[in-house]
Parts: sequence; structure tokens; C-alpha cells
Amino acid sequence: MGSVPLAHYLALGSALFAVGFAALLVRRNALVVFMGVELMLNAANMTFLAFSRAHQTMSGQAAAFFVIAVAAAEAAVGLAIMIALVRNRNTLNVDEVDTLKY
Amino acid sequence: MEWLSAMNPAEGLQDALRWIVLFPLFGAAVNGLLGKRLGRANVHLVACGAVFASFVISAIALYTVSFGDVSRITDQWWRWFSIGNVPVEMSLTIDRLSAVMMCVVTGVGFLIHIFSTEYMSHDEGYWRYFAYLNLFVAAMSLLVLGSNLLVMFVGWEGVGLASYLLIGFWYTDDAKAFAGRKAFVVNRVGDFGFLLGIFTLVGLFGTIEFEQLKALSASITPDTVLEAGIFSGWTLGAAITMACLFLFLGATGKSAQLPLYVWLPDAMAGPTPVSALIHAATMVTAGVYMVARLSFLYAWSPTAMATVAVVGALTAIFAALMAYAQNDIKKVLAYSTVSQLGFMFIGVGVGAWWAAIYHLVTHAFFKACLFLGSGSVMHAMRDETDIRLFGGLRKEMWHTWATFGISTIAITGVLPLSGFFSKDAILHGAHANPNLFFPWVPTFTYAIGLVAALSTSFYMWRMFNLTFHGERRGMLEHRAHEGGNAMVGPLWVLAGLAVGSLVWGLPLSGGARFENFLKPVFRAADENIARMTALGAQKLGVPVPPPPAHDFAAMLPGYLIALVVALIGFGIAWYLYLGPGKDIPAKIAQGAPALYRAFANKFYVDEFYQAVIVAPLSATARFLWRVVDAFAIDKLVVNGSAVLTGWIAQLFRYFQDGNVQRYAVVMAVSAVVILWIFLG
Amino acid sequence: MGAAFQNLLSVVTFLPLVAAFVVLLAPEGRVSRGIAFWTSVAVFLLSLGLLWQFDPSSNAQFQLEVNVPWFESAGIGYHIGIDGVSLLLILLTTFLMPIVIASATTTIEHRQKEFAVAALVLETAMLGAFIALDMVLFYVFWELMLVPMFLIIGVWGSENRVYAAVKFFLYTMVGSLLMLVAILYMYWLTGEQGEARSFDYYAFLALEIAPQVQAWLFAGFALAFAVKVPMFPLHTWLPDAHVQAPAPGSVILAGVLLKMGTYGFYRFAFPFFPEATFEYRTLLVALSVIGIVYGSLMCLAQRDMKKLIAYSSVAHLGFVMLGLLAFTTAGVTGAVYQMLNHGVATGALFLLVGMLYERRHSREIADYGGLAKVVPAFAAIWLVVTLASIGLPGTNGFVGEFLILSGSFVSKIPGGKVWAGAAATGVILGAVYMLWLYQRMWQGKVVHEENRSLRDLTFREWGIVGPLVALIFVMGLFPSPFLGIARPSIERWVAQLEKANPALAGDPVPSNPVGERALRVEAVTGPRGAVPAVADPDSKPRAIDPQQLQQGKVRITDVVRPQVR
Amino acid sequence: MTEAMLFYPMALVAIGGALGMIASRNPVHGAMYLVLSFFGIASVYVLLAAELIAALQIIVYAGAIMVLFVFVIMLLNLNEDDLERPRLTPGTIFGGAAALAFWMISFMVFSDLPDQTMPTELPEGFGQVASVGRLIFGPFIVPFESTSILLLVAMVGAIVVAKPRI
Repeated sequence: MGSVPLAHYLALGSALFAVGFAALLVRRNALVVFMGVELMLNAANMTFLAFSRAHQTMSGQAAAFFVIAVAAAEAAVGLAIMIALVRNRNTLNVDEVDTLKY
Repeated sequence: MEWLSAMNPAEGLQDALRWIVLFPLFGAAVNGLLGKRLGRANVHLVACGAVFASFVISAIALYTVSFGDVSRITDQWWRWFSIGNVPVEMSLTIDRLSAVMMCVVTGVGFLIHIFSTEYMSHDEGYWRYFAYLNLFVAAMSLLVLGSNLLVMFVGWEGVGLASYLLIGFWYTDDAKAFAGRKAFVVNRVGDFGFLLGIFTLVGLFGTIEFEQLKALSASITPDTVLEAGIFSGWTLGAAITMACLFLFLGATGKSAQLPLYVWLPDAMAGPTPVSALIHAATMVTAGVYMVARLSFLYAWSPTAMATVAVVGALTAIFAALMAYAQNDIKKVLAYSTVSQLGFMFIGVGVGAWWAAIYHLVTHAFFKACLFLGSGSVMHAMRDETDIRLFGGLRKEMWHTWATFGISTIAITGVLPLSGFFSKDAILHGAHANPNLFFPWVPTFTYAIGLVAALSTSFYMWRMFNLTFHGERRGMLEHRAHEGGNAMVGPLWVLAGLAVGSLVWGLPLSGGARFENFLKPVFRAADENIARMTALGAQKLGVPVPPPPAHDFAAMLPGYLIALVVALIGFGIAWYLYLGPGKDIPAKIAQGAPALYRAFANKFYVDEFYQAVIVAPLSATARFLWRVVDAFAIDKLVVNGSAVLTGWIAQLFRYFQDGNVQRYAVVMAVSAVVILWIFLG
Repeated sequence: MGAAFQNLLSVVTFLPLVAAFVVLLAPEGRVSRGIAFWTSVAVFLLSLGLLWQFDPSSNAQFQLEVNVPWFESAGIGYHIGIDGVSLLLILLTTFLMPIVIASATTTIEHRQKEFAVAALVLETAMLGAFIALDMVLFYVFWELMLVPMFLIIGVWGSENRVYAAVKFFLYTMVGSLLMLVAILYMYWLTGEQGEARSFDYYAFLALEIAPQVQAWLFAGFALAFAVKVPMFPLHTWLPDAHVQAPAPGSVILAGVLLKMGTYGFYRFAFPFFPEATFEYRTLLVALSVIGIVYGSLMCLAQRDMKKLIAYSSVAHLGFVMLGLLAFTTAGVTGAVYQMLNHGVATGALFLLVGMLYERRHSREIADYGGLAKVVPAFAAIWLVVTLASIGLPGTNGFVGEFLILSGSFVSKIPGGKVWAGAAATGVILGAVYMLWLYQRMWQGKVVHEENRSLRDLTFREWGIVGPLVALIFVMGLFPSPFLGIARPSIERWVAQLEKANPALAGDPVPSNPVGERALRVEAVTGPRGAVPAVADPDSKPRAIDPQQLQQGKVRITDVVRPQVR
Repeated sequence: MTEAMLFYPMALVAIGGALGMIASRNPVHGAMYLVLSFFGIASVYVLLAAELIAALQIIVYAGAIMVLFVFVIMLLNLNEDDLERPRLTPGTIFGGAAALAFWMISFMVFSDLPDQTMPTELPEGFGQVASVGRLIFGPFIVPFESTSILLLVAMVGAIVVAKPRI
């Protein structure tokens, strides 16, 4: 039994997703929240790739490729927002940023 | 009179009756809208002319129904509306009863208009005054002429309005404005009863036309248990009693009987000619007129009859007692009016219909004369009304003294003038008409009536003596002067009528003239009474009492008693206020101050009403507003539900207050729950 | 009937809406005011055309009906039509609107154009609610009324306007939403019981609903309407709304909007749910009578004249509800008439209050006093309107009140005599508070110096209140033309309810067993319908016209009226 | 044998790094833990025969994105006061519980799956640069070009948002 069953890959993905999710929900530092989001994206990628391998088709890898690209874009914009936030509000605490529009 | 009968007035009058109402109404409209620009003479002309025109038509009508071949003329005007399928016609009817009333209303009204032209000559609101006065005549005509209860009610409320306007004529004085309002509101209490009476009759008979009711009343059987309509389960008699009592409540309001008399003394705030016309001669007798109009119904309800008689008797004595200690000349006359109206109600209450109407007519003459006389005195004495300041005015105001004296004789009955006969006709009716159901009523009303007659004689002569005889006690520097012809003329006419009208009441062998004159009108009532008496006798197992005799022989003992009583009153008044006992009244006042105060303060009835009805009502209103409306309903329930919603919203707001992370938590929890449901 | 006339109803209803758009584009000031005013006048004249088209003697339940599919798949149609009652209310609305718009010229001080737009939209909404015979259509108009009224109170009101506007809006909304639920349920029922789901009035009318279900549905409808009436204890939005609304807004509110509630009861709640209606009638009667007495008592405690008049509206509308609930021709006729009367008299009162407010900027009664000396014509008009409001005979108020009270007294309401008697105390209390108000404002001495220089009614103001005052007398003395329009509809309405429960609805028969035969005279028509004649024993009989006898117009010799003319 | 031997340790590294990220107060430490986690994840990608993605994971994520993070953290120059203190609020409790519950549910679901093993045979060049490239520039050309536009927009947007004044 040298191979690992598909379910274990998926379990790893869900575990990473859960941890990222927890970071998103529990942490108050916007940067850490953001890292949680990145982690969740990776968890999704993990699932894509696992199924890609299981079904012997490459489409999952293409999807993962796009996810990484989008994550990069998102990180850029998100971090820019964070800079703007600190500049305007002088805080990174998400509790204090509750004016959804100005 | 040949031309008159050639014209066939009965036909002409069908369209002319409305003009009795319309002339004064137009007069009121013209004076009210344009009066300010018309100038004094024109206003007088319009006002007096309108009433005189009405008087002429009324007189023709009276002539027609007295001597023509019709006893009733109806002017169909227009259909007003319908109560369901009960039509309400705006139609006017004149018969002997209403013709007499109309002649009194327009005749006395005309005289008072004449009087007013001089009396109100210094008032800048004269045009308003005459407009109101014309309005009153129009409304009163409607009241009298109405062929059904609703038209009568229109007039009924209309005279109330005119009365309100005229009592509050000098409205800048808050007390006078209040008096007007009080009159209207107290009358409204009566009108409430009147309305319910109308409704009862509608539910019972499905008609409000007097003639139809009269026709129906002939076949009434009081013990029938009703099966249909809203009175199913009642006996017919009980329903009729209810109608009669409600209507009588209306009469107590308009005619100032217990317990609603309180407005009338205050109504003296109006100009004195108004008091003469409205609050003595005509409007206040509307209740009597109404009961007489519906006599055929009252005849079927011994309870209602007894109530009317007893209330009348109690009012007569009660008001007379209150008049003892009044020092305001108009207040004395006001209480006297209340008391005399009580006599009239005794009359209609015991079935002496004609006597009540006769007293109504004579009272209209002499009381109008008295009021105008008092107005003449006030006019001469710078509007002073306190009789303690008067005295010896006979020398300065001979005409007023003479006419006032004649009228006082008439009302007190020390000499057999009209009042003597009319009042005695009532008293005779009271003790001679048997009452099977309430056997104590004849004795009671007769006894009370005698005491009231004694009191009347006393307070009237007290006032007369204090005003016109003895020496002047106040305003010594002021010289009184008699008014002009416009004031003296009506006084003499009225005094003359007060004397002359005695001929209708003479106890001739075939009954008094007035009695015979009105017999057709009251025939139905008399027949119904006879039927009711027969039924009652059958039920109680007693023989049917014979109809009372009222020829001269039967009346003589009553006359003698009445004369003695009147003379006693006269004597006491002379003794106490002119004769040797001059200091006794003061002694009484000092010796029994509580008693004197009770008399002087009218037995605290106003205060009682204030404490028992008015104050609690306004306290309730304030309580309901502050506690129930503003607090319990609005604050607690209405705004409370808003506040509660707010609280709940606050709770939910926690999840959506802009904290994005919390949104995410909510989303996560929801997603987990959904996953759990679908996957778990 | 030509198509043009068929559409007259729609034209009358939607013309104000069109005008509202035009006004919106027009420049502020004279032009927009003029367009608004003349449009409303034109609408009034066109609605008189309705009067001409309407045939009171027709047997149809509704006339001038138009029924075209709208959202066919959902069973929604553009179904409109009027009966006599809605015609009268339409006339009232179109009559009041020009007056309101004219009075707004001086009373409304800013954003006059927008006010005119709101008023015109409101007019369309009100007229639409009176003509709608499709429940969705009705509901749309019903809710559409809220928006302009909300704006009128909230934008042009006085100091506490936003609170009042929101209160008005929410209060009414809560009730209407429950009604919407009931409508949707009934919509579903139409599918169950018929071949297709429909929002049509007739479809709803034809439903057979189990009594328990009826109770709930009735409650939904009744709540919506009772808030609008407003019935005790759902009335507390009214004083606030009236006090805060500008005078023209108050006139519309009192004049027409309150009638929506009673009209709703008349048109929808009672006919749809007869069994529930009878079940809850005693409760509703009790609330109406309480409303009369309670509203009157409230008036005795007020210091603000607008609030006083608002509470008097509660009492007056209590009368209307009592009359409707009597389910007798007299009572319902009176109720309908009282709706018109209240619109005229209370509308006039609010206009007068607005004119006073313009001069003195106060609603406190204590700030006035003795004004009759200063402005006699104003005082006289006020007195006339006061008298109409307390129902003095000769004014319109009396006819309505009398019919309501007599109609409910003789009705088959359990204990109807007592309820009517209790309601009749409102007649006394009405005189108490209205005359008290009159005395405090107009009689006595002038106590405030600034009141000495008030100016009397201007020519414009005469033009505004004049028609109302004239109408007070015309309607008081000649009610028959007005009542004649509505009467056949009302009789049908009462007959329907009587069919549902003869023991509790319908005209009574006189109790007296001897009376009926002798006196029932078939409806005598003609300009001078003769009094049913009864032989008079005191007069000689006269010849009668045989022709009349044949026609059954006279039964027994009419000695009163000889036939020689 | 080798797959299992590599998978479980690397999975542990990935999860441990993630947990370290969530547990560290200082965001810089968090970022470092995340990089660690990404390396673990990249290793697992290799096991999944996705060499290109694994490489991209290291280059883009662990390299570019995380460096960007660290840059931003440095740029913002946070001091001790800005570090958050762990607090128990309804939000954290429910959030944590939700995450935990999510993991448990998914775990339950996966443990119910049939014990499917990965196929040992893979097509030629599976996960290689060439085959992924053919895929992306073939059927996925439109999304690819869209992504390029997205990146452009994101770049411009980031500049606009982050710049104090344009």
C-alpha cells in the first residue's frame, strides 16, 4: 500500500480550508485574515489537483493555474486596500472598519 | 269677509303656508348678509315687515281653519329624504292648534320686533339682532307648522340655534357667551331624548307624520305583545310609553322643566325683548305644544301622562320657590316662566289639553308684556336689573306701571283676568280628571299647583311692589323716563290681549270657547283616553269613571279657592314689602341665613350639576386623553410596538452592523448548518 | 354607450397622473400651479359627466365597467366600475381637489410645484381605489395613496412632521400588508374553487369560504380598513398626522383618505365575508360607539385646534361605521351621506384653520379669543361649519347623523336600541366641544394684541370656502338628489347581506301590528310625492283624482290636497 | 510506498504551518508560517503529478505573494500596540466553532467515500509544462487572456488605491 487514497488528499484540502476559514473568522488583523483567504485558495487548489490526478485529466491543473493568477491579482488589490486603510484609518483591525461605505 | 271665502283660502294656503316660514327666513338672510349696509330704518322695515307678513298669513289660516270647511291645510313642500322606506316630507300643516300657535308666535313676535326697534336703537349690532330674531320666527314657524316630527325637530333645533345666538348676542362678555352655550348644550340633552323618541316611533309605527300616527293611534291595544320589528317581545303600551318619555325628555329641555331647566335663568343674558319672545312667550312653550300635538299618543300611556304631570307640578313649585329670593327682575320672571310652564305640563299631563294651550296663549301675552315691561324699566334705568335699587317707578313710568300691573294681575289671578281662567282650567282639570292607574296624581298635582299659585302671587307682587311702589332705594340721582311709542304701544297691546283673552276661557254652559275651538284637534286624544280608561277599568275591575263636568257650577269652588289663594299671596307680598312688615324679610335673611342662601343660590342646583356632571366629564376627558390615549394606546401599544421592533432590530443589527467579519461568521455558521442538513 | 364614455372613468382617474408629469416638467410658480388647478377643475367637470352617464335605476351592480386582461397568466385584470356609492365618493374627491390645490397657493410656502405633483398623484390613487374592481388593482392604488400623503406630511408639515409621517405610513402599512396576505390566500382559493386563479372582484365575491377561515381573512381586511377609518383604538396616528400635515393635506386626509376605510368595509370586507361580518359585528359596533363617545371626550381635553378637529373626525367616522354596520337602508344611506358631509364640513374646518394659521402661525386655541369682533365674516363661516359639524338640521350633518342613528336604532343589531342611544350621546358631546371651541376662539374679549390686526377673509378665501359652505346647505336641505344616486346600490347591498342572514340584517318592519297595512304606500315618486293620505274625520271629504287612484299613488281620500290645481 | 512516506509528513507540514499562521500574534511570523505551509502544499502538488503548479506555487505564492505581504507589513511599520490580543467574543467563538464544524463535516463525508486509490498509470507528460501550456493556450485561451486583463486591472487598481494622491 504505497499509494495514498484520494480521500486523504481531499481531507488535507478540507483541513487547510478549515484552518484558513478559521483565520478569516477569528483573527482581527486584516493581514492575517488575508493570509487565511490565501490558504483557503490553496486548499481549493489541492482539491482541484487531487481530482485532476484521480480522473487523469488536466483541466483541474488549468483551473489551479487560474486560481493562482487570480490570487495574485487579489493579493495586489487587497494589500493596496490595506495600505489605504492604514493611511486613512490608521488601523488594521477589522472590528474598527465597519463603515461599509463612506 | 266675502272676498276671503270667494278666494277659497284653503287652496291658496296650500302654497302660502311656506311663506310663513320663508318671509322671516328671507328677512334673516337679507339682514344678516346685507344688514350692515342697509341702514337702520331698512333693517327695521325688513325685519318687522317679514314677521308681519307671516302674521297676516297665519291670521288668514286661523280664519280658514276656524270658519272654513276644512280643519287642516297641508302645504306639501318637497320630499326631504327617506329613513329607509319611511319618507320624510318637508311639509307644513296648519290646524286650529298650530294656527293659534302661529298667531301667537308671529303676533307677539311682531310686537316684540316693534319694541326692539327702539330698545335696540343704541346697539351697533342691531342688524345682526334682527337677523337672529327673524331666524327665530322662521324656525319657530317650522316647529309649529311641521306636519311630522322631523320638520318639527328642524324647527326645534332651529329655535335652539336662534336662542343660542341671541343669548350670546353680546358675545364679547364671556359669561353671556357661556350662557348661550349652556342653553344650547342643555337643549341638546333634551334633543337627544327627542331623537330617540322619533326613532322609537319610526321603529314602532314606520311613520313620523302626525296625521298618520293619529289615525293609527285609534286602533292601539296597549297589551298586545309585539311580534315584529325591533320591539318584538315588548307590549305596545310599553313601547309607546318609551317613545312618550323620550319625547318628554326633549320637552323638558326645550321647555325648561326639571331636571333640565337650568339654562333658562342664565338665558336672561340675552337682550330683554329676546327673553320676552323666546324665553317666555314662544320657544319655551314648544315642549307643551309638542306634547299636545302628540296628545293622542300620550293618551295611551298613563305612565307618561303621570310623569308629565308630576314633573310639571314639581317644576311649578320648585321654580316658584326659587323666585322668592331673586333680586334680578329678569331672573324672577325667568323662574316665573319655568313655573308657569310647569302648570302647562300639568295641563297636558292630566289630559286638560285645551287648558294647557289656553294657558300657553295667555301666558304668552302677559309674560311677554311683563318681560317687555322689565325691558322698559331697564331701558329707563341704564340696564340695571336689581329690584332692590328700584322703587316708586310708578310715578316716572306710568304706562309701564299700568301694563305691568295688568299683567301681574293676570298671572297671579287676584282678579279674574285671562291668567286666572287659564290657570284654573288647568287646576280644575288636574283634580277633576280621574287617573285610574295613578290615583294619587290628581290630588298631588292639584295640591302642588295651589301652592305654586300662592307662591306665584307672592313673588310676582313682591317684585311689582319693590319695583313700582314705595320709595326709590337706589340710583337716586337717575331719573327714569318712559320709552317712546314703539315701546309703549306693544306693552298696551299685550296688556290688552292679556285682559281680552279671558273671554275664551269663560266657563260657559257648553264648555269654554277655547275648549270647543280646539275640540277637533284633541278629539282623537280624548277618545283614546276614554278607550284607555275603559281598558283600565276592565283590567282593574272598577267602574268606568264618568267624564268630569266643567260647567260653571262645577268650576265655582275651584275658582273661589284659586281667588283666595291668589289674594293670600298678594296680601303677604303687600304686608312684607309695602305694609307694616317691611323689616321682616331682612330678619328672615338674618335669622336663617342657610335657608336664605339656599333660596338665593337657587338651591345649588347649578353647583350640583357642575360637581356631578360637568366636572367629572371633563376630568374623565382629561384622564382618557392623558392616560388612555396618549399613554396606554399611543405610547405603550403603538410606539411601544415600534420600540419593541427597535429592540429586536438591535439584536439582529449585531449581525449586520458593517463588521464584515461578523457577516462572514454568520455566513459560515449558516453554511455549516446547511452542509449539516444536506450532508451530515 | 359609446366607447368614449366607457373610458371616461379611466380618463377621470388618470388625467391627474398625466397632469402630474406635466407639472413636473413645467416651471415652478404660476404655470405649474395653473396647470395643476385647471386640471383638477377639468377632472371635476369630467366627473360630472360620470354623473350624467350613471343610471341610478339600473339593475347592474356596477356601471361603466371596463374589464380588460392585464397580466392574464396571473389572473390580474384592469377591471374598473362604479356603483352609486363610489360615484358619490369620486365626486367628493374631484370636488375637493381643486379647492385643496387652490388653497395650497398660500398655505404651502415652499416647493409648491412638488406639492401639486403630490396632490395630483394622490388624486389618481384615491380615484383609482374607488373604481378598482380587481384586487391587485385596488391594492396598488391603495398603497399608492400612502406615498404622496407621506410626502405631503413629511415635507410640508410642521415641526414634528417626520415622526407623524412615518407613524402614518407604518400604521397604515401594517394593516394593508395583512390585507395583502388575505387577498393572496383568496386568490389561491379562487383557483381551488374555479377553473382559473383570479384577482377579480366577482371571483372573490363568489368564493365559498369556511367560517373559521372567513374570520381570519376578515380580520386581515378589517384591520387594514379600521386603521384607515380610523376606528378606536387604532386611531392614534390621526391626531399626529392631522396636526403635522399642512392644511391642504389635512383636507385631503380628512376629506377623502379616511373614507377609504369605510369604503373598503362597504365594498370588500362585508360582502366578501358575510358570516365573519355577522360574527364580529357586535365588536365592531361597540368599537364604533366607543369611538364616537371617546373621540368626543378627547375633544374636550384638547388645546390644539387641529388635534380637536382630528379627534372629532374619530367621532364622526365612528358614526359612519355605526351606520354601515346597521345593515339597514337608512343606516347605510346615512353612513354614505355622512362620509360626504364629513369631507365637506371637516374639510372646510381644516381650510379655515389653515387660513388662521397663515395669519397667526399658531394652532393653540388659547392664542385666539374674541376674534368675532375682529373678523366677523370669518367667524360667521366658522360658525356655519361648526353647526354642520354638530349636525344642526338644515345642514348636511343632520341628515347623515339622523339617518345613521335612526337606521341603527331600528336595525337588527343585537341591542341596537342601546347602541344607538349611546351613540346619540355623541350628538350632545359634539355640541359641547364644538361650541366650546367656538367660544374660546371667537367669543369673549380679544386677549392677544396681535389678534386685533387680523384681516378678514380675502376674495380668494371666499372662493375657496364658499363652495363648501354652499354645499353644506344644499346637501342639508336637498339630500335626495345625492342619496338617490346611491340608494339603489345600497338597497342591493343591504339585500345581499339580508339574504346571508335575515335575522341580523335588512330593513325592519314596523313593530305595530295595525300600522303596516294601513300605511305602506308604494314609493310615491314625482316632484311632490303625496303624503300617504289618511282620512280625516274632521273634514269633509273631497273628490280625488281617479287617475291618481288608478296609478296607486293615493289610497285613501286625500282631503288635505284638493285636486283642483 | 514512497508516495505515502512523502505525503503524510508534507501534509503535516502544511497543516502545521497553517496552524502556526493562525496562532502567531505577529503577522510577520504568520507570513513565515504560511510560507512554510505553502512549501508543504507544493510538495503535495508534486505528489499529485502537478509539477508546473507546484513550481508556480513556490514562485508565485511563496515567492511573490508572500514577499508582497512581508513588504506590506514592513511598509506599514506596525509596532507592538498594533498587535492584536486574542479575545473571546461571540464572533470568534462562533467563527472558530463554524470552522471546526466545517472540518468535521467534511472529514465525515470523506471518511464515507469509497476507498479509491489513485491510478498509477498517467498519460504521457501529465502535469508537465508542455502539456499544461497546450491546454492553457488551447481550449483555455479565452480565460487565460481574461486573466491577463484581470491582472492588468488589478495592477492599476492597486496603484490607484494605494497611492495617496494621483
